[in-house]
Amino acid sequence: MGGVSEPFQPLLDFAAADVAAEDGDALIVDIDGYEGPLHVLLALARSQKVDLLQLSITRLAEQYLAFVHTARRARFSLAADYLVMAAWLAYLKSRLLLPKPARKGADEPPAEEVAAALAFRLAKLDAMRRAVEALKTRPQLKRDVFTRGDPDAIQITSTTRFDGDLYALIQAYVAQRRRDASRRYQPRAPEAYPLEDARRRLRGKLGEMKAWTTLTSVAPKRSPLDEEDRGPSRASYLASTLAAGLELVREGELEARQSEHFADLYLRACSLRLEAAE
Amino acid sequence: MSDPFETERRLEALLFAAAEPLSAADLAKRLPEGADIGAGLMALKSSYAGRGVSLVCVADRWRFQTAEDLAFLMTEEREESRRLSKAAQETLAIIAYHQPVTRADIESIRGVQASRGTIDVLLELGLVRLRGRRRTPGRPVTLGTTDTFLELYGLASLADLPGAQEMKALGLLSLDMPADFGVPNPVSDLAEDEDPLEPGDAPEFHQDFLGEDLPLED
Amino acid sequence: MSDPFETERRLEALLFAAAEPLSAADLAKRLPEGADIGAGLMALKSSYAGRGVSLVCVADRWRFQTAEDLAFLMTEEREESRRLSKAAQETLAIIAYHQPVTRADIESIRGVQASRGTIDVLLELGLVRLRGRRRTPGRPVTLGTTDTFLELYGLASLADLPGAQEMKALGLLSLDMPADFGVPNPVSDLAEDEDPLEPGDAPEFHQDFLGEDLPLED
Repeated sequence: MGGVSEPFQPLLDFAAADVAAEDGDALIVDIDGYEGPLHVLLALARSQKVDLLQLSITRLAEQYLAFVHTARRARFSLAADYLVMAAWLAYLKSRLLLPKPARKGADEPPAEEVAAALAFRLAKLDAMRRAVEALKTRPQLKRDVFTRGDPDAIQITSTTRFDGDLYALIQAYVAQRRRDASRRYQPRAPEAYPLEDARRRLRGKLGEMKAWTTLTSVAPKRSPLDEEDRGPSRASYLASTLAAGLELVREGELEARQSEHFADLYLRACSLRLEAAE
Repeated sequence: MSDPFETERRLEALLFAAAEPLSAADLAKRLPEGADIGAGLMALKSSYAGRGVSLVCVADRWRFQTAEDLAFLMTEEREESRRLSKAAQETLAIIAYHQPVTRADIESIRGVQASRGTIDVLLELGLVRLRGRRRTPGRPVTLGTTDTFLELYGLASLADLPGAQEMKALGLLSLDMPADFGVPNPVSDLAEDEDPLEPGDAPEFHQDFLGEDLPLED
Repeated sequence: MSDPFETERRLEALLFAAAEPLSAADLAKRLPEGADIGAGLMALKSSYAGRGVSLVCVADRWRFQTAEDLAFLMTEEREESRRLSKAAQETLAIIAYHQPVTRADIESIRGVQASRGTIDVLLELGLVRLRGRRRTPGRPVTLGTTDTFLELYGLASLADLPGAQEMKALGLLSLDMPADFGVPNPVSDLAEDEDPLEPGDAPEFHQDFLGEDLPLED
C-alpha cells in the first residue's frame, strides 16, 4: 500500500481481498461479496500493491477483463453494469496504448486524464473502505464501553436537546396518509338484493305458497357464510322480496294481504294460475 | 492476574456498568481467580471517599451512588419538550405538510377528533401558530408551523420538507399507495382563501378553534 | 461557591446520575454561578485517567463510560447490536465523512445504486438524519449523521472522525469529480431506463407537487 493509505491504517484486513484478487478463481467464487464493478476494480487495484493514484490502468483493465472472461466461462451471470465497465475499460485501454491521433477527438478528454480520474475515484472508494475499518475499531457504546447500568438511577436529562427528528415526522405523516387512504376506500356501498333475483326466486316458490305465508318467511335469510360486511342486508332481502311480490301481484300470480299498518304481510299464490300451471 | 490496582479498576468498571448491586461473590465470578475482592472493594471505597460519588454496601451488595450531601442537585428533571407524543407528532406532521390547515382538515385526514391537548401542546411548544382565518362559512382559524419548527427540524424553509419523491426513495412509500398519492407543497405565505388575523382578533382558542360546530369546508 | 474541588465533585455526581451525556450548558444550569465548568471537567477527566471508568466527550456532551481496555469483562452488559450490512457500513462512512451528502453522491462514490434497506436502515437506527436540501437543480435532500452516531462511536465531534484530516488533505473527500470525468456510472446509466417511477409520476419535485390537486377537504 502506498502513500494514500499510510497516514492511517487502523486495520489491514484487506489481505484476504488482495489474495483473492491475485487468484482469479477465488475472486469469482466471491463475486457475491462485491457490490459492483467499482468494488471489483478496487480489489484488483489493491493487488498491484502501489499507491492507488499511481495505478497502472492498462494493467487494471487487463485484470478486469480477465475477471469478466473467467466469470462468463464459469457461467456466472454478471449484471449488465459489469459488462458496461468491461467494454469501457477495453476502449480506454486501447486508447492508452495506441499512438495519439494527430487530431484529438472532438469531445473526448485525453485518455490519460480519464485514467487518472478512474484512479482517483478508486482512491476515494478506498478511503471509505478504510473509514469503515477505522470506525469498526473504535470503542463502541454497548459493545466495548458502557455507561452506568443502574436503570433506576436518578435521571438527569439534557435540556439542551430536542429531538427534531425529521425522519420520524415524515414517517408519521406517511403512516396517516396511508391510514387515510385505506379508510377512504373501505366503506363499500351496501349491496342490494337484486330485484330480478327476488322475482326469480319468488316465482320458483309459488308452488309452496298455496296457503297464506308471511313475507318474512319467504324472504331469503342471510347465510351464516356471509361475511360480516358483505352481501345484502336482511332489510334489503325483505325489501326486494316485497317489491318482487308486488310486481307478481300486479301480474296476477300472487295475492297479498295485510290486516293493519305494520302488521305481518301475507302472500299467497293465486289458485287459478296454479291449477293451470299444474 | 492479581495486581491490586488492576483488580480495583475492574471492580470499578463492573460496579459502574451493572444493572443492580453486586455481591462480592458476583464480582469474584467475573474476575480472575486469586484476585482479592475484599481488599479491592476496600481500596475502591477509599478512593471514592469524599468525592461526588461513593461506593456503598447495602445488604451485602455493592453499588455506586451519588454522595448523600449532593442529593439536592439531583432534582429529577421532567422530560418536557424532549419527545412529542405520537398524536402530537402526527398532528404536527399534518400541519406541516397541509398548512394552512383548520382543525376540521386535521380531523378529516387523521380520522380522529383532534383532542384539545394535542394542538395545545404544539402551540405551547411554539412549533405551531395560528396563521389566520379561512374565508369560508364560520371563518375557521388556520394553523401553520413556526420558525422554531424549521430550526428544530433543521429546515431552511418549508419548501425543504421532503416530498413524495424523497419519501419513496427512503422506502417510506410502498406500492399499495393510491396512484394519485401526492404530498402538498406547503407555503408560509397566506393562501388564497386565507385572511390574516386582524389586530385584536385573538381567537379565543377553546371557543373559536375547538368549537363543536366548525363546518367542514365544501 | 467556587471551590474547584467542590465544583469537581458536583460535576462528578451530576454526570454519574445522568441518563445521557450532558453538555457544559446543562451542567452550568445546575451549578452555582461563577463555577468554572471547563476547568472542573478537565480536573475530573484527569482524576479518572487510567481508572476503570473514564470521562469522555461525545457529541459535545460529557459522559462516564467504562474503560475501553476492559471491554472483555463486560460480557453480561453487552448488547447484541444489529449488525449493519457491508453496504450499510460503507454508506454510513460516506455520509459521515462527506456530509451533507445526497443519495446520488453516495451512489456515485460507491458505483452502485443504493439499494432499499441501506439508507433507510441507517435512518431507522437514528444514525443518520435528513439535513436539508442542496441548492442545485432538483434540490435533492441531503443526509448527515446524528448525535447518536457520535455517541455510538465515542466521537466528540465530526472533526474527530479517524483519518478525516488526511483524507481531506488528499482531496479524497471532495464531492466534485474532475470536470471531464467519464467513467461509466452504472447508476446513472441504468437509472434512466430502469425502474423507478410509476407512470404519471413526474420526478421533478416542484412540477410534481406545486399544482397538485390534493384536496384537503372532501
